[in-house]
Amino acid sequence: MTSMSSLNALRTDKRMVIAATVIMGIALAVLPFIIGSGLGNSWLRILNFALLYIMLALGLNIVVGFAGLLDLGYIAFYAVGAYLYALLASPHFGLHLPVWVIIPAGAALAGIFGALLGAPTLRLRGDYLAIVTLGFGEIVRIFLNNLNAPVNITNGPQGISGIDPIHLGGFTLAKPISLFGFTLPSLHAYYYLFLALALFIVFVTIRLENSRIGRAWVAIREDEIAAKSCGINTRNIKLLAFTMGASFGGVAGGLFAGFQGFVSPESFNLMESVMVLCMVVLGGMGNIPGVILGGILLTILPEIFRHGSGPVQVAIFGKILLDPEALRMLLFGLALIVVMLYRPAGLWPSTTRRREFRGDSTNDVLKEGE
Amino acid sequence: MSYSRIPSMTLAIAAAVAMIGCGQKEEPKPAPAPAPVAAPVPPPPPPKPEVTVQLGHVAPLTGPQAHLGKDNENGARMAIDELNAKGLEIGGAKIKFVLVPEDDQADPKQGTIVAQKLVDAKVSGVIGHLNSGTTIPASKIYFDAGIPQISGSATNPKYTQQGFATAFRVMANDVQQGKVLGGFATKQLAGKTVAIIDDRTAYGQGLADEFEKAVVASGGKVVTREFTTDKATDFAAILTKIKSKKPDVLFYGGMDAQGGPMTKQMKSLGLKAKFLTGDGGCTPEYIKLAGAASEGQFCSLPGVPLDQMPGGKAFGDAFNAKYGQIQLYAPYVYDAVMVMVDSMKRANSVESAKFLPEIGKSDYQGVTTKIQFDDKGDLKGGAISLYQVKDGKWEYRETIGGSVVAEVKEAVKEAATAVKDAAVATGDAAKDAMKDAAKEGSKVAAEVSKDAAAAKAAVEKK
Amino acid sequence: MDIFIQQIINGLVLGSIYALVALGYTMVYGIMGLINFAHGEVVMIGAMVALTVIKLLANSGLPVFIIILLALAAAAVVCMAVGFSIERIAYRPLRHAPKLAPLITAIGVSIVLQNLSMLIWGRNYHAFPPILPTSAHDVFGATITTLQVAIVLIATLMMAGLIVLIHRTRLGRAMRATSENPSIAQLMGVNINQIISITFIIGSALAAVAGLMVSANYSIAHYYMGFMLGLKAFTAAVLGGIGNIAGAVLGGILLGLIESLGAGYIGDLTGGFLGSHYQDIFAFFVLIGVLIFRPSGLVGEKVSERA
Amino acid sequence: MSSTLLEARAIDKHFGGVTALRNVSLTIRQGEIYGLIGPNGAGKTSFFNVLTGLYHPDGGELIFAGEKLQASAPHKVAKLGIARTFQNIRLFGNMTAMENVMVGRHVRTHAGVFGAVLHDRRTTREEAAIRRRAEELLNYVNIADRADDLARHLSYGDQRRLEIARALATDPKLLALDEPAAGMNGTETASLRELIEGIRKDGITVLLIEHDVKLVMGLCDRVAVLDYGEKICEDVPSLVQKDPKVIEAYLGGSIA
Repeated sequence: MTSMSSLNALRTDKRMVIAATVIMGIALAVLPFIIGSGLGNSWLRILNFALLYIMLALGLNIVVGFAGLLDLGYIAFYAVGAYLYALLASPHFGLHLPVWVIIPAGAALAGIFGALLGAPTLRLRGDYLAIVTLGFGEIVRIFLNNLNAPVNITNGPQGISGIDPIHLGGFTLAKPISLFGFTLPSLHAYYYLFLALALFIVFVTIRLENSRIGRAWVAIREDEIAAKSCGINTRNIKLLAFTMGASFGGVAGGLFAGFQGFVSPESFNLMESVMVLCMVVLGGMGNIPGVILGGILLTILPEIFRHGSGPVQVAIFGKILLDPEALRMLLFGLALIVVMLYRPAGLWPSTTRRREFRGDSTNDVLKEGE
Repeated sequence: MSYSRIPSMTLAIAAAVAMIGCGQKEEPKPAPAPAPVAAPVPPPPPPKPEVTVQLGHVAPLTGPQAHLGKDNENGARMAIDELNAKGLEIGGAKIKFVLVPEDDQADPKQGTIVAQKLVDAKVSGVIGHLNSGTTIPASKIYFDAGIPQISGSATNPKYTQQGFATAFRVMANDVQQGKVLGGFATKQLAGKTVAIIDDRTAYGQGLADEFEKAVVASGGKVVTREFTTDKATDFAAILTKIKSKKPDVLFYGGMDAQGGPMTKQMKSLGLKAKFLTGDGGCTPEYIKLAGAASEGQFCSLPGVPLDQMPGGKAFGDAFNAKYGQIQLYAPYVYDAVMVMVDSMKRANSVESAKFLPEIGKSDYQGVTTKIQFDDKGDLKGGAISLYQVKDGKWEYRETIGGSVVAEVKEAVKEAATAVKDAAVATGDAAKDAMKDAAKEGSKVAAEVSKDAAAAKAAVEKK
Repeated sequence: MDIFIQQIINGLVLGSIYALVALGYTMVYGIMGLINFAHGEVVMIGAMVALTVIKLLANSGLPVFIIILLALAAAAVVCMAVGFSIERIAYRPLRHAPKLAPLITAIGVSIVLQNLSMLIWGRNYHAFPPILPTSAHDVFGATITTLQVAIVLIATLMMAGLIVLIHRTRLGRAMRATSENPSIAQLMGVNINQIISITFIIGSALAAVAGLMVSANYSIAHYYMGFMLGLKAFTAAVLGGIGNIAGAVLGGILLGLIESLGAGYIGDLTGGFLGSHYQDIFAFFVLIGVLIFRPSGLVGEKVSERA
Repeated sequence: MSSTLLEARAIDKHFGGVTALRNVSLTIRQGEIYGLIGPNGAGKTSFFNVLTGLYHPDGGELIFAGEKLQASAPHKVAKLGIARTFQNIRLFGNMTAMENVMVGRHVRTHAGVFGAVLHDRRTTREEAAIRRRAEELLNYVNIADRADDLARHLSYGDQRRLEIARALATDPKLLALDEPAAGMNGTETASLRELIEGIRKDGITVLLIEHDVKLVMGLCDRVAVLDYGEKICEDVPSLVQKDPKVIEAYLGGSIA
């Protein structure tokens, strides 16, 4: 919540910026210790996953939020990054390349995949684009699941285990790191690494948003024909959106593989793509703080329900009436519906979108639905 | 090349033989897992009346495999209820077991999150997870925390191959089961030609791969290998293709939800092959889903049938009365809990670090089989029982493997082959070497057969 | 040759099932331009309700035909109610919202329906009672069951019925007008809320039929069955040209044939390099190929870039 | 006598069986205001779309500033120096007026991803220039006070102006306006007229499709008339008004 208010401040006052940054920096730095000791390491692990999902959501936000291209196969790029890491740093091929080689390579390869998958879809719009990207996502997953024969590349459904943990310099993040008599537990170390990369991605996204490229993306989203007539090469700019978005996914995927130590195709199914899309839309499409909020919420919400659905029932009724696991997913589904009904532009829409929803005529909105 | 293999082979065989021969005596085991977070040794519990011991259980409780997950959980719950009713005393304190059930949605990421949650909750041990895909990444977290884990259903060999001293399973792995099934298909079912379908999950594919190897090794021919998914309902296309290859046996590596409809469609397409499947299809659900088409089909389950085991029938009846029809792995999960608690009793402690070494030494008569672990944490022996549908019910046919004799026989055969290979491979270029090899080889062979004979004798005596 | 004919029959049956479900997608899309992602779950509810009724009546001594009709009626009523409520609760308030908002509520509805169904019917697979005749007919050495013949016929009849409804009736005209331009339709005196509700109700009734057919054909029902089915049917609808009734059936049948022939022959054609493990993606490859050359599907309207 | 800026040679365009343009040839000279009129459905907008690369012509070619225009490449056409507005305004509704104009500068700027992320000196300078130019243009069309408002919230007239500012941001040699006065009242039309004249004065050639015949006749140097996809007349306004074919095309309507 600190990050919310401080990010808001970023927009209003120049002097506030420094103060907010410092406060936010301190908050983010001590967060793992507060969470780790207060709520337990499982919440720290959840937080780490939340950071990965933030990266994914920010990547998808470029494609869906900025450029307005509905992509239902985004998780494929996460998979590409994860498998690249798994193949280059595990006993599977006996390769153990360092992380500073693999992560950029993962970003690059995912970016290339993004362009390759984006190219045939350029003429498609809306729902047709959605189904084709969905198809691409499934194609990637199914290939990962089956490329164990005739040549064993991905080890098929068995997945790849024994993946090297992330090493930085002489340190492995898999074990507690001792520095100057201070011990940093493994989960904390991963947190700082993920946080650093997530912040980097936020930075890149903000810079892109406020650039010639970012404006071109939004222009395409708003009106492709007008954008063309303004001299925007929509083909290249769309491909760039796919590439940039995919490369963020590739980074997150690599980190995921190193963090988990195991990858298998089942982590990259359609539901995951859908979840990331929900983060973007629920948070507030096209608005970076909103997307971050969406990523955090949708990662921790099911976990809150997980921790709460049993005990709360016991507290209220004295016993468990409804199966807590079914209830958990039920509440999650309801949350998606309710949030969208009350905040159709997302929880934290960009200022422009918010204005759009303040008592606007239906005339405007009809245009939206074209 | 092969020359250098001889000594190591010998060693391995000798070790195997010694192990088998010595029965209960334990081979020196590497020190148990470090337990970095374990609390310092507590003083023997003073007159405290009751100690609560938490056991974690993880399986998918939502999503397509939820029915199996709930079944597993019920198995664990049943064990814990029984234990609590009995009122165990360990380390001088009365023990109350509490089950901490978690849902991993069959998702590896969720698997690690709930694993961490269980570690945070300071559970003494973990039963699960159900799927190999979630079990493998989670096992690292348990290992790091020094918490023992026994899975009743994860069959991927990788799980116990990671070198984690905390990882055990009370279920035959894919290799063990696939081997038996392959032999059964070619020998008992007299299948000269075999078609294989798997569902492209870690379980189905692993089992089918091992099955295929075993079929080929025993002289059968795999005429076609087809694939489906664990969400499919329509198999007409692949079954039609298989029909064109006219196999004697059709093996399916996958679950009942696909196996049942598959059998039904097989019949309506006029495919006459015998249907054989592994534990995933060895359920009453299979018969319900396949209907009349299930008659005469085969499946396998690790272990020995419930009603042949002491207490097995009672377990089955009690479970059915309490939770309804056993789906699949509930008895294995039940055994997993019991093995863990048995180890606590022997260690006289509920501290993970204390009873962990005892798990490896288990020799427990479970409701599914006699449970002993090898040095990796895999079920030793691995008896596999085969069943056939008769009058709409699975009926026990026979149990294959599980006998030490069979293992010895195999080891001897392998050693002899190795020796022969070595002799041949050295070739003309090194006649001396060959001579030596031959000499040594025959010596080894003699030794091996002597050991084997001794082992056999020991076994028979037992 | 009999094998080839069998594969064609397999494809037709599978395709008809896809078509039955795809009709529901395409109807809603045709009127509202909305992907009703929860449609697969409505099919699942239909299957579950029908199965429950059949199980209850299986030993009642009633003729099979009556049991099936009663089951269908019950399933249709429940599905129509569910469909109507979904539209009212989750879609109508968002009719003027950004396009992706209803997509997210659809996903939410889908999750809710799945888990509700799990609470009601449990986690286990349900087997369809063996009350239907399993007689198989011989077609040039290949076989087809009576039920399968019925499925193909029903899919065709439904398509024909819907086409007549849309092109020959007052209601159909109102639907077309709504689809063409809701605000003008409203000006012409069409109650678009009513039309959209009716569309959802008809689509859901179709889902009930599809649910019954699917569970009867595969003799299995499960709370998770709607997901994969919905996905495939959606693909079929897009392949044919979403929004077009005949297109949905064409797309469904084509998809069934592609999967069937692909799984049956690609292994031998590629020397084992590709096999039936790629069954689920042949359709996507074809879909991508079709959409590259015909961006609006096979028989979809050509939406030219209007400047 | 000024030189030729745009030459259309025998342009044909069909949609299915319908002919939208048949053998249309016309020449626009550097620095003039050229009007294109005709009854509804005469093919004016089709000609615009062919000219700006949105439609692929079925025959003929377009020569612009000595270069052959590539069909179906609107962004290249924009780069060569043809900017346009749309009959039914196509702004980027959810962007501010300022941003709309900034998008127009896209084609004359270069910053890529690396520049955008690294903010090197060239990029910052370019970005500042874009902003400056956009401000100037908003001033020029007289809507500077609405710079930070969403385009969709501007009044109709202001939206028209904004669209012109966005088009001007591409530094066009030829500005093609598709019915800019449609729906405007008298005062608005008058000030639009001033604006267009100003643009011409700044050296930009203007191609104008317009229904408001009075505006066209008063503003244009030359006028071409399309009817059923064919050019039936091309001349100075005073002569066009007297052309019997034109009068007939307008059904003897009140052309003068």
